[in-house]
Amino acid sequence: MKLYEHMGKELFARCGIPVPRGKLVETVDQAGEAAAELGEVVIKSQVLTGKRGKAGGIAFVSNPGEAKKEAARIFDLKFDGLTTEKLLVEEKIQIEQELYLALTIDGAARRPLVLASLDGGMDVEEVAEERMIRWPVDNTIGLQDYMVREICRRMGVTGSLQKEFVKFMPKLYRMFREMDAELAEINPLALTPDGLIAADAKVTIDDDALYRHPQLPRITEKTALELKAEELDLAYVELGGDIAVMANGAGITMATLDMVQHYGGDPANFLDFGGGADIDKTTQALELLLATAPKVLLINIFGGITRCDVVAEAFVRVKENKGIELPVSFRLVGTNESEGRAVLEKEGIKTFNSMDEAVRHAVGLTA
Amino acid sequence: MKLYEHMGKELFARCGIPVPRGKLVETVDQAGEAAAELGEVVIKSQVLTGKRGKAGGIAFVSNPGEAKKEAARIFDLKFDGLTTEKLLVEEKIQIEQELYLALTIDGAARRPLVLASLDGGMDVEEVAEERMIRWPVDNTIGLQDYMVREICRRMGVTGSLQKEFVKFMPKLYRMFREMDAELAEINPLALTPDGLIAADAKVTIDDDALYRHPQLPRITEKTALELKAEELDLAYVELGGDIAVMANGAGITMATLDMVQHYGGDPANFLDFGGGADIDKTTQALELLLATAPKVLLINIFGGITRCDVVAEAFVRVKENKGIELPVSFRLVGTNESEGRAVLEKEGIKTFNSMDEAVRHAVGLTA
Amino acid sequence: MSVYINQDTRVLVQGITGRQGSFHTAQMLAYGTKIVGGVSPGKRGQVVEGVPVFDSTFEALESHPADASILFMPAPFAKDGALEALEAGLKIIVLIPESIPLHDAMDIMAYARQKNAVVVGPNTFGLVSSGSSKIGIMPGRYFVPGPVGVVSRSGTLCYEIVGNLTNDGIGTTTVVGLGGDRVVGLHFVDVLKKFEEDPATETVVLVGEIGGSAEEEAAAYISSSMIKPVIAYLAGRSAPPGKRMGHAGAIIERGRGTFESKVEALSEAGVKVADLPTAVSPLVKNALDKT
Amino acid sequence: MSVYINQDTRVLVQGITGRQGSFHTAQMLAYGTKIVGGVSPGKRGQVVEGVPVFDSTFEALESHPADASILFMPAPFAKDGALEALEAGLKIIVLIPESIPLHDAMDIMAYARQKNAVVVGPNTFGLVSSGSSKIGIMPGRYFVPGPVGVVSRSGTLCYEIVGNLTNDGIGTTTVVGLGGDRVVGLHFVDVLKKFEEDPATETVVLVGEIGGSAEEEAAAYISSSMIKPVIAYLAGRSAPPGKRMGHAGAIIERGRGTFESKVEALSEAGVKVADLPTAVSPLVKNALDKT
Repeated sequence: MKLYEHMGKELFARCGIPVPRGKLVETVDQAGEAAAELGEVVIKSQVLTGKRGKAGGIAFVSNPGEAKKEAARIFDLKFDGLTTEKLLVEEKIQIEQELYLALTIDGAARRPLVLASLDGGMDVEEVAEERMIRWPVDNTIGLQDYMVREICRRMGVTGSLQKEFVKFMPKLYRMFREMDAELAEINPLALTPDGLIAADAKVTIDDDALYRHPQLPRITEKTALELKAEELDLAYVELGGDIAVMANGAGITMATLDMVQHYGGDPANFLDFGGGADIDKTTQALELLLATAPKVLLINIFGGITRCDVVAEAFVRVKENKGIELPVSFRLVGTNESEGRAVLEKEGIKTFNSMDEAVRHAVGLTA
Repeated sequence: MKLYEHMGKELFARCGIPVPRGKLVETVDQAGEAAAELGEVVIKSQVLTGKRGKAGGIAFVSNPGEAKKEAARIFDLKFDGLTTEKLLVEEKIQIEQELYLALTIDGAARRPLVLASLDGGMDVEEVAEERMIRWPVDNTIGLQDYMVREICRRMGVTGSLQKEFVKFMPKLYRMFREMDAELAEINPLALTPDGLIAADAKVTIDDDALYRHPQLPRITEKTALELKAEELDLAYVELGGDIAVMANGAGITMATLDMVQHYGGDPANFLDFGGGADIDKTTQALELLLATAPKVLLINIFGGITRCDVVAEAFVRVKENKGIELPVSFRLVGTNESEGRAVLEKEGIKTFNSMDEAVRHAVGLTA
Repeated sequence: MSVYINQDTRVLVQGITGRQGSFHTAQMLAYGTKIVGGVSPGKRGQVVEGVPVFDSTFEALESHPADASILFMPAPFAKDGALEALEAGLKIIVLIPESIPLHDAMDIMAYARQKNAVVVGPNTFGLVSSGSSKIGIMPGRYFVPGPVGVVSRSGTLCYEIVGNLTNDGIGTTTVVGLGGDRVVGLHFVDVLKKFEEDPATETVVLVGEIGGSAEEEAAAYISSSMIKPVIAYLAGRSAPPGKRMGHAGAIIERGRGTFESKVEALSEAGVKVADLPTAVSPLVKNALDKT
Repeated sequence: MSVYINQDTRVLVQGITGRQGSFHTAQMLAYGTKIVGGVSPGKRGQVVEGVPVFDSTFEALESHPADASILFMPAPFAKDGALEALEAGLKIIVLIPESIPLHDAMDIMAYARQKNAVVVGPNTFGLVSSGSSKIGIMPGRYFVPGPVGVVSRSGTLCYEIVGNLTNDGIGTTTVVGLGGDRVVGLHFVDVLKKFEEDPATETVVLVGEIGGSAEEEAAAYISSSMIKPVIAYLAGRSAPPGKRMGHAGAIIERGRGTFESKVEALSEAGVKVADLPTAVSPLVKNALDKT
């Protein structure tokens, strides 16, 4: 779950990480009032996109009048289809240098990873490999001072700035660990006459750990249908084609989509209803797909922990209760396969043995 | 540093460990007032001894009048020479069973150690080995729930009491680690209708880690001279004999005392002035010893990190400034030995090569 | 020969009294897996599918020595269960649960490293020594002995491909599910090394997907150190670009992680990359015919 | 032969620019120790006694490979320095500082276990392979080659005893200071095992003291597994009983820890326990004459 900048900064502040003084506002007038209070300010759209700056979502102003004008302009902008609901109005800080600092998870090392560079700012992705220091942190001991000093040495940082980092980084690490963050990114990390200040905050919390953080607000970037799917604990993404696809397992669902495209079809969605779903969940997954009114329904089941008879019974239940009018291509093999086929055959529904056949059949049905 | 019961309980409470409601009082009248407020109470002398209960330092009373009487009685008691300066007046809790729980440091395992028993109370030291569960905690992962469950299984604890322990023990572990405790002992750990309550608290903080805990009060059990020695960062213990002993290193100081006794002498003290002491510290150590007015001074130096010339110069300095009238037996070998001897010989002071000779000479001087 | 497990591997089932735990205990026993005990706190004395249940792994091991453990508990309790199994001395831990918090997974992996233990998963179907022992939730009948080693990031897709092989009369030595999470215990390289060393494995199938850099690392290893032929299939060719993890994601991956980068890396390492899952089996047949 | 270290052991000095660090660097070099580099954050480029100084162990090791490190920093920084040395890959860490917090020491030992490294100390004089290399602060001239292995909890007392041996013409193979703290890396048993295996060591001297149970554990090991003769001296016969650590102290020690218990345990294990430190050397001479 991505957090808005102001929420990330709240978490930072709670861990003792310096952030600029600021106010969260929802209207143009409030933006003016905040500027009147804070003096020279920067106004920042609170949207969940990385390209906010380049898209004009950030403005520096020196008086309340300008603040209102710029706030109004930003409220009217679209960022990848997103609009601004809140603005963060912050005191302008005196930036001597823009650095980059992030903590994330290194899947290859199976450890927290520090990324640090003296070349922060808008184009950090372009920084040369040797100017971006990576340090996987041994999580049995956590981020120790020597690690910070060594990261600094590799960055070419010494003296008082190194001392600043020795104070700063362990706080970010603590926040990263305690909040179950997948990402805690500060870009730019501003070097000011008062030391290091987090001028921005990109924090992502691990969805699977949200239950441990009831105090966090719940934020979503999903469509209404995707939200419905989330409620049902289904992995669902809208894609825009006409063949609705339902499969069990992320890998095979992706492979099914790949195969649909391979044979010239156009998938309507990604829907992985997971392993071991019971009849209710399977029923709900089917109903959700039917509600999107696709041309063809492609079901690809290779039952492992998923039981074929449960899928078949769910299908029959939906057919009986709501009716299934559109053409269906149904592939069903694996655990309790014969029981599942028996259920479907009673209803006159044919199944395929092979994924290849089922996909080609589905694509054929759209022709 | 041992903490008084009420301080230990404060640390417990801060970590969410249940303790009885109570008041710390300094006078008989305050004890009466506390009893008036709390009802049936237990009055406990706040002294740093383990035998307080058996020595009459704990009283159960049911009204303010009794409370004052018992408070007065306890204020008059002596515990191994210690008197009571404060009383803890606590609500009487309904104890169904007295358990034992402690966290300490297992030198053999180099790990924190949980000690737990269903047989808590006054005679816990007598509990049979198999009734006292020991669990060294792997400190790279800390006290996990499964460890608590396993400790419970070995104690024979199941059901709701096990669930209580799963909540309780990790709090004690956290406090133990965060506060640099050498010991966090609860005896008795009271099982009450409201769950587990720490009815007592014996907490010892690692002296070497006190610098990390400036918020803790400083408590001492030392004599005035020992305190002075502590200020000078000397390891000093009064022993009561007439041969003042000064050596460098705890082991050799102990061995010197052993040898003094072996040859029929009576050491006045243990004084280890440590390794690598500079001239000022060595001077102060000598002055401290002379201030105790012993019959004989025995100095046993085997210089490693300690430099013989530094010790010799310190001796000469004290001799010149304050005078050293009593007979001295001086053994001096090791790092910069010849330089040290030269300094002493200029002052007409003879040194011994062997510890054995020096000790026998010192004992002879007391005859 | 066997990789990681064989017919003598003694297995504990943690969370044996749950719905999944008991179901798959029966399935594993039916396959031939040597399950020696089950663990379910508070359920000591119960018997599940003929398997005695204990309150803790420590208790189970007192009377029933074991080598491996498979965990079926809900995700919030998986870290506790995994650490318990590791401290108790088990050397192969199979983590079935999905949705284990990433920081928990990192803690588990760090402790496993300390204990020199192998963690399979989390979010895996487990692993199987075909015809001998399965520690996992895969449908047993597709896993018949043969000369092919299979390692996969995804579950059902792996069954699909192994099913095709089986239908074509090609069996497997060992099949390992790495698990679909961002932090997992085994990576492709670990398993490829085992396959390269295993005399019974003649050809290797690698089933990957987009995201991460495990396939690129596998390609580097194959290129430098493998002699046995490797056939790959990668899912996600048609997937829209995923939502980025700040700049850090891009910085870490540095262009790796895409379908194209993985196909290129593997192809350069001499791996035949199948277009469709159904194309894997013919490529394997080809490779086996040549050896 | 050598135990833990020999003349080829390459040593880093952490905290080399301090008073103690630079003094003992000179002393160790004079003894023959192969010191390859020093570490002192912020002091890169300095040279101490001819030894180049680096900002970190990592930096030092980039150009100056090493096997061991000796630490001279103040106690509050010792944990950081020790963990750094361990993560950088050094396998022998000698912790000179005293007053390291016990919880820091436990953290250091846990990480050392992970890294399969040996920690000597804290609060130790270090260790010396007599005539070849010393990593520590002991006065070099007493440590001359010979057939006796010495292991001690205390420092100066050990010099005393080794000094007596030297004066009597008896040299040492290796002398190890375990350190005087409650949590130390090496225990008697670890070093006794090495001495038992070391062909150059004919007789072993153990210098113990009251408190803890390390001597009793040593006695159990000697009784079950040692053939070489062991001579012991224990300090603290005349010490008043120490202040107790709650009931827990008594529960842990269960009667061990006293002078009498240690003497009894060692005597029963066949160890000759000397009455006085000066009595050790004659007993060693006796033992050597017999072998």
